[in-house]
Amino acid sequence: MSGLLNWILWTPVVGILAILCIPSKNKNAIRYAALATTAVTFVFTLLLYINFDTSVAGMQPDFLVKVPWIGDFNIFYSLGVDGISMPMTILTGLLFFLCILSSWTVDKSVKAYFALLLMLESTVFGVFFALDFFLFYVYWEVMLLPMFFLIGIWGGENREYAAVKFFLYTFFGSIIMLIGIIALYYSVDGVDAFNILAHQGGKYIGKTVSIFGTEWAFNKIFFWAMFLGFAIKVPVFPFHTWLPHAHVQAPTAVSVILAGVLLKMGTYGFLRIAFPIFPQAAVDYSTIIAVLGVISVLYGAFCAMAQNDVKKLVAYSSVSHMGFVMMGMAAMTTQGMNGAVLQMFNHGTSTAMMFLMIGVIYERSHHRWIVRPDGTKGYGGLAKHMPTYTVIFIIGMFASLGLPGLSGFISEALIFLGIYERFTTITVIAVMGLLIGAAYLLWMYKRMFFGEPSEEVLSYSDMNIREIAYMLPLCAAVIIFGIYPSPILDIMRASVGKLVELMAQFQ
Amino acid sequence: MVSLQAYLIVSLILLITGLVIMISRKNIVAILLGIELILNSAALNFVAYSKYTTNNLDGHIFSLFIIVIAAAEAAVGLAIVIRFFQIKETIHIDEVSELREEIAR
Amino acid sequence: MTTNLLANLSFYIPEMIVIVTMMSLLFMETAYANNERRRTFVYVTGVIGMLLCLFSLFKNLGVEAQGIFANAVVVDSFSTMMKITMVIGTLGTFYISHKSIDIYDELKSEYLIMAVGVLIGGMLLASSNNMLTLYLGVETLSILSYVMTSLKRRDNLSSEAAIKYALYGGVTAGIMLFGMSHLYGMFGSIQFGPIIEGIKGLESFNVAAVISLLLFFVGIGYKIACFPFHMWSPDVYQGSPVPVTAFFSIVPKIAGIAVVARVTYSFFGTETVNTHIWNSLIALIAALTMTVGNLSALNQKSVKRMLAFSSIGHVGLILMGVLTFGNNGMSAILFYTLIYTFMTLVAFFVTTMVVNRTGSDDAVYFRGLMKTHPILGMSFLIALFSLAGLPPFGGFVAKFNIISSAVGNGLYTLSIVAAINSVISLVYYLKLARSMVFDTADSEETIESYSLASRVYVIGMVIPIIFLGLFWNNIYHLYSSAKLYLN
Amino acid sequence: MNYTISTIAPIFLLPFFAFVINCVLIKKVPKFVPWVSVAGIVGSFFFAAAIFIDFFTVYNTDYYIHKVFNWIDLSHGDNIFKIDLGIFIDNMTAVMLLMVTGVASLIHIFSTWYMKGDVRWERFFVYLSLFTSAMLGLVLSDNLLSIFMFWEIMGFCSYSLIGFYFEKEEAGNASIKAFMTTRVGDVFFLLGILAIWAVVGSVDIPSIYAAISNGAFEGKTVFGIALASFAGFCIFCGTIGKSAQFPLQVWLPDAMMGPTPCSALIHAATMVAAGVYLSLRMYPLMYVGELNTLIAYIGGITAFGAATIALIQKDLKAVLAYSTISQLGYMVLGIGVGAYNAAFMHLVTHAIFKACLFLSAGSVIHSYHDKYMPEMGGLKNKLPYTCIAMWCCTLAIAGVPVFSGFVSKDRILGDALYLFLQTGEGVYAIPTILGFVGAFLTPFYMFRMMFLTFHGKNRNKDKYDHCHKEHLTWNQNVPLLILSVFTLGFFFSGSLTGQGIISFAKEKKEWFKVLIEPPVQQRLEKFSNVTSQPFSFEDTRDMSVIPKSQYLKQSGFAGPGYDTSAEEEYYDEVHHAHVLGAVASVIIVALSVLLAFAMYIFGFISPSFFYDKLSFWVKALKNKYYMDWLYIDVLIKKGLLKLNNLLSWFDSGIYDRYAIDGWAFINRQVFKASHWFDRVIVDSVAVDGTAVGTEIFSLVTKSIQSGYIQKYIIVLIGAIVALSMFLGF
Repeated sequence: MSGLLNWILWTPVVGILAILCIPSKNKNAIRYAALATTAVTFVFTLLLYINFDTSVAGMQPDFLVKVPWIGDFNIFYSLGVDGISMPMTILTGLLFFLCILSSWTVDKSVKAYFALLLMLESTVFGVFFALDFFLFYVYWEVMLLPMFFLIGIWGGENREYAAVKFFLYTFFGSIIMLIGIIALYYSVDGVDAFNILAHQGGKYIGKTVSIFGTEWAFNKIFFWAMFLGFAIKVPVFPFHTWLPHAHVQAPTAVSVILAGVLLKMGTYGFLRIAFPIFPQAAVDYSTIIAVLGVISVLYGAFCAMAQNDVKKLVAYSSVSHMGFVMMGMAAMTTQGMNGAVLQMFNHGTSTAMMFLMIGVIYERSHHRWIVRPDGTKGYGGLAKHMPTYTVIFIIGMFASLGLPGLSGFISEALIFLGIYERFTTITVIAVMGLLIGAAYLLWMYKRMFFGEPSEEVLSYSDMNIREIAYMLPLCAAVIIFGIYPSPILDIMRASVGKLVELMAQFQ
Repeated sequence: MVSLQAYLIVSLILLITGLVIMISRKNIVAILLGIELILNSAALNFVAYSKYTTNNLDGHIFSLFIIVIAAAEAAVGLAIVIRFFQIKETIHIDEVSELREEIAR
Repeated sequence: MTTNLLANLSFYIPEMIVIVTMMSLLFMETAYANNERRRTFVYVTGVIGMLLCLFSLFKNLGVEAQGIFANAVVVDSFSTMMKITMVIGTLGTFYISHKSIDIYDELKSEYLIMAVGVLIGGMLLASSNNMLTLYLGVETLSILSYVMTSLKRRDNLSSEAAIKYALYGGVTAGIMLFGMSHLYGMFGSIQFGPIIEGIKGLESFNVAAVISLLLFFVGIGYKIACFPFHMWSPDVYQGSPVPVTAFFSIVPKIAGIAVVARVTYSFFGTETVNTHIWNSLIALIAALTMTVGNLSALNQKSVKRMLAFSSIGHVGLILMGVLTFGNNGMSAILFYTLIYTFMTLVAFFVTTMVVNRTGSDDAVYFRGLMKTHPILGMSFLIALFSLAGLPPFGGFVAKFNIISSAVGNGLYTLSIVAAINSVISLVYYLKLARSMVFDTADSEETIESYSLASRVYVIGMVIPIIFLGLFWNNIYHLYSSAKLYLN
Repeated sequence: MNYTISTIAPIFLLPFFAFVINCVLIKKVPKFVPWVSVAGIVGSFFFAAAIFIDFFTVYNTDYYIHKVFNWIDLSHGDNIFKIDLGIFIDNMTAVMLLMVTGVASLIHIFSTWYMKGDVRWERFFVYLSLFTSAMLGLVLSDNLLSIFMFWEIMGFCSYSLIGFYFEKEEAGNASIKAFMTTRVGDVFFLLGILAIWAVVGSVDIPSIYAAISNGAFEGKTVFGIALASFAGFCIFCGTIGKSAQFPLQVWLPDAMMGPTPCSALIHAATMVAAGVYLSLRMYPLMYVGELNTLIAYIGGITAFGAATIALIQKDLKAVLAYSTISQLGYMVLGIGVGAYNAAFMHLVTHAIFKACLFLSAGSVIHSYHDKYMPEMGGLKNKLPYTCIAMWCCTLAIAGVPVFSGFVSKDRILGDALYLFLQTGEGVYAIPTILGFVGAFLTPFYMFRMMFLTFHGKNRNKDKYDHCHKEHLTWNQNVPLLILSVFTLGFFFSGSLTGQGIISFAKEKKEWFKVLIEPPVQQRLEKFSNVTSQPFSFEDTRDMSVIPKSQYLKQSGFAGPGYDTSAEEEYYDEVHHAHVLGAVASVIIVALSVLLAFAMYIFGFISPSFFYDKLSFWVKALKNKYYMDWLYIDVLIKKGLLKLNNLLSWFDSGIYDRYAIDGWAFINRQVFKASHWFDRVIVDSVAVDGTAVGTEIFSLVTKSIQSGYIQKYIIVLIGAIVALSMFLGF
């Protein structure tokens, strides 16, 4: 069992090698190889879940991997999984598996496409497993390359701009983060210098550094350095402008991964690195974080309401939903933190559903206009013509709208329960975000699905077996975890509780 | 008895003259001569210093080397100038301005 | 005395080998008729010489640091490692020159001669312990470089670049000499040792000494093309033939860096009254060099020019390492130079290929390279990302080492500047990568001079980039064990 | 009877299973779908009946069941966080369960006739089952959180059923309008839950009661308001939204776009009543928060305003919709004036007769193929049974004695009157007056509707001829007749008039009054040491019938230390006020019925007379007091959408593009602001070259790299001088 993380991490790489061996004529073979790889990886993640010991707070001792890598720098190839990264792991395994299915119709240089997807999967797992700062950073950066090409080659008409913008934004954030990492490296000596866990617990209070000739508190300044790196990834309000471009231009599978997994890496970074290492600063600035969160909630919702491109609408809606996660983390209470992690998972499933459904309709109509620039309706009457599509779309939509009984509600409720006592005003404002959230989704739904179908719409075929096949698991997840979230909550409970206790010491 | 300062002042004058020549003259050969002046100012310094302050031969040796290398450099420089002349039929320094920054717009 | 000198010769074998190689190449040039056989023979000789030199350099690694030839020259592992990098670079450019059409066939052997000559100068410079040897090294480097620049005879740009180079080099050399002369006058010797003693002896801040040191620095700064003294380099790089550009951006720079590091560290390594001012000077120059280099590279049409500016940016980074030479800085510099060599070789090889096809190095001709020549495009891509400092490539590790040594010494400001600069640099690298991968090629036909050997070469150059990006422990360990001779 | 999973869960689970099974069946064998739904709801009706009988026989107001299971447990170490869900059954719940399951069963049966052959009629039953299960879950559930969840699910079903004919544009609009308007209330409801959680630490009803009786709410404030008021108000906002009170009543009339049975079930009988039910549950909180005046006013305004609008409606269902709003207003008024018992009774009676009214309207519309009353008339010959059923309900809603509406509504009015007389404060005058005026209007518009529909002579010949004569069909008009039976008063009051003239069931007089006991302060003490039990728990409480002697006349069981003499005189006053109110309302009803006869049967006065006299007023009524215009055109179109467009323009147009476009001066400004610097470089250079960074630095490089070697040398010398300066000083 101890090698399970390695298996999860390296199976996609093996898959890449296999795919590179297949001649590029033989497209189906490549597709099946990719599918098999992701399937195996997903099975491994499920094994991990089965063998997960929910009573352990912090890293699971059975799965720790620690191999010296760069001895002179005390850099280790050290992996571990705990209750915070476990849900993300399952999510990643599942979403990649479904994305391979969903991108069956990709026909442009198939070989490179699937190889890059698998590379992306491996790097994402690496980010979630890495317990060594250097390793974490390497995976964090390497992840940019496949994204760059996936968006830039297989994307929409304005893809290059989006790809470059995404790349530069994230790179800027992470290079600042790198300085923080190195500063941490020099503030601890010995073999633990790059060990993420060894830095936790607020060791750096009272330490100062001089930058631009003035003295700064170590934990504050480097909290902000980390904050920048992660906040750009989330993205929190002022750093969000890359997101609409990237989502709109990216191919379906990639936007699913982007929204479903990559955004979570930002918040994961907060929970794994920024908060435990600089708890004092995190507590001091929690108000700012919460305010940024609520701004993202409302700002994203308002912007989403004005969009005529349905994919852009969903993109802004994920800005809004990640704002809830930020609020939940800022609450620093048991229910708030748990709610945040649960929201990370639930947003992953629900928004993935939305993007996949948009991809389905895009394959038929080759446009994404709710209302075309010339004012005519892009769709309309889908509900009458495509019943199956409609039903699944409704599930996804109401899940991301936060309808009780579907997954979105519980996490949001927990977040609100958590944050109410600390930031009442912010809560009151943020609750209004729910209202707007319902508004734009229902309005979009009405404009797309109600009314009499036009001839163009009548030419579409309803979802085929493959599409239904990759939607069903997500529907199941959304409904089951909406009614009974404990399977996810139980694995995260102990670890998040530990984090909350740590934060509580500094309040 | 000439003092060290005199030598230094002369060499400084030489240096500045060389620089001024390099900046002002438009003929490449003249500019090469300016370089020679600069080098000679340095050589003069070496010799002067080794005569007055430091009682060793390093300065003399150094100045010898300077002379030799200045010759070599002048030879190469003139060769390049000739090459340039063969192509452009001019040795006016402002013709040497095709390689420059152009802004991509 | 003589016996001592002869004994010292045993440490000087690498340089001897290079000199011998140069001589033999010269003889072949004159002796044989100008034909294909001769050219291959010349190349073989050159390569053999370089390999022998490498071998003997590796043998020299073990030698403990000491000054030879009456302390005029030192052998220490630092300079030896720098020399190894230089020789590798020279070897790499051999193949580029063999492929390039910028070097006319009848002049290829001349290119070799010049290159090896410059290498001699570089090695002398890297291990010079004496203002005279330093000057000799710089001049050997420079004079031959002027000739190399004008090697493309029938091209006016080439000779124009040569003129600029010559004039600029001349004036900087003169200024350096002027500074040297005053140092000599102040401290009474041209040996570094007494000068260092003198500087340590200064009990107060001494303007004259510092300014003459600055003048002294001008000569080297112009060689490594750091900020105020960099104006020549874009023009010269653009004007000169591609292999020469590649060579310039490797060997003279590395030699210059070696000597800057040596001077800075051995003069100001220990805390004296003048240390702070000098370090702040270097820091200022480093920051400005990075910023100006990268920002100027942002919108260049000519790829050679763009790479010139980017190399200026890299020099700025390396100067950060020079500042922190004492702890980790040295190893960081060594690592950076090595990786930098490989990346530059790959980049310039691809540029050569493109120039061979189109006769121009304009960025538009790189469009769709990924589709027409996958291996070439992929290698160039890796080189670019590595230059930008992205994991898992060597460039990232190099940059990481530099920044980490800077942060380790509390140079946060400088490292933030470096970080922002690496973002800026990513911008123009990405522009090239993007046009290479996403755009469609103008012409589908492959480059005729793009042979199997070229594939082998470029892959062979890319492998170290990746390998050193992943498993850099041993080489880093070796580098961190390097010693610098302090007299 | 012992309450375990097996006895309680089916009530909620049978319809839910029906829903799940239908989801599967609908693809394969659609024709079974309706019968599965009917089976589910009828089954749960029997379980509900069992519970009701149990409670009725136990006949003890202290008797309640509260069993929970753990839903979410996030406890780690010292900080404990648990969410328990469960059931809470007391007398009110039992009555509610019986009512909901009964009405719903009849409506399901009716729908099998009404929806047959309609588009997607199987899907209708899927929604119906989901809705029913949600409603029952809401009634059963013991805490506000699960109430909120079922509440939202009901909202979703209502949304889907209003938009059932989504080919029609206005159906889509109506569905969104309904969902969003109620969601406004729901958001506040959620806030209320949060506020209560912050105080109580959980939101299940017994704990809240306990907290209130322990005075946990005292002295706590939010935004300077007393926390109890804040929480109570937020939860009451939920009621406002859900049961269409002023100012959020706008959605209910449009909700009539849905099929008629769903209007009957959702928008008349159960879902809108759920709002009132919630307020009844939170009655103590409302009083601790001193919200009763506000509630009374909102109820009165709604009751009156909706009644006025109903006067001029031409659409059969619209009249019923407005009358629903108005009747809900009466219930809320009842809560406001403290007529807890009467309000709940009105909830139940109204549910029954309004459901029947809607079903009858559905029967009329379905057989007449039109819903506009001006097109109708004289239908009593064609649809006799429907006519009878509808007349019973009309009399009931009109508040004619002997019928249930009289009993419940009269009690509300009586209590309002009593409150006014007793306190003598003017504040209570206005709601009371509004209530009585509404009581005058109600019979008028109902009779008008009946006359226009069934009496007089027909006004559309061919439609009349096409309409077939109605036969007694088990799933068309039998449900109506069954419902209409229960519009008789004594089922609820034990007497036909509710004034205790005739008493039955020797010692259990007025079971409704006795069982439903207002949870006022001193009666909450029984919750003060509340312990929630797991489902496996055997409860061994004494379930023996409490003898009559321990009961007081007015209301229920006397708690310990409860002053009996005070109770007595209170009772006398109340009785006095009630007799007064009863007489007044009888007179009022008589008057308005006469007016209706005069206008629509004998034609003494023509309606156009009023139209001309009150033209301005009529215009206002036609536009529903301009509230739709205010909300849709002003607030949303002019306000919200404008704001959104502005923001998104800002986001993509300024915030993102300023850097990208090469506008020189903006770029310079941005460039000055250092913290924008990197973004500028990033964004700008991302698109080829047109950028600040490059602009500015290309200027620099251009000036330096001029190509003239002499300039280079000048720069060199300058640099050397500058650096020497730097070094020297």
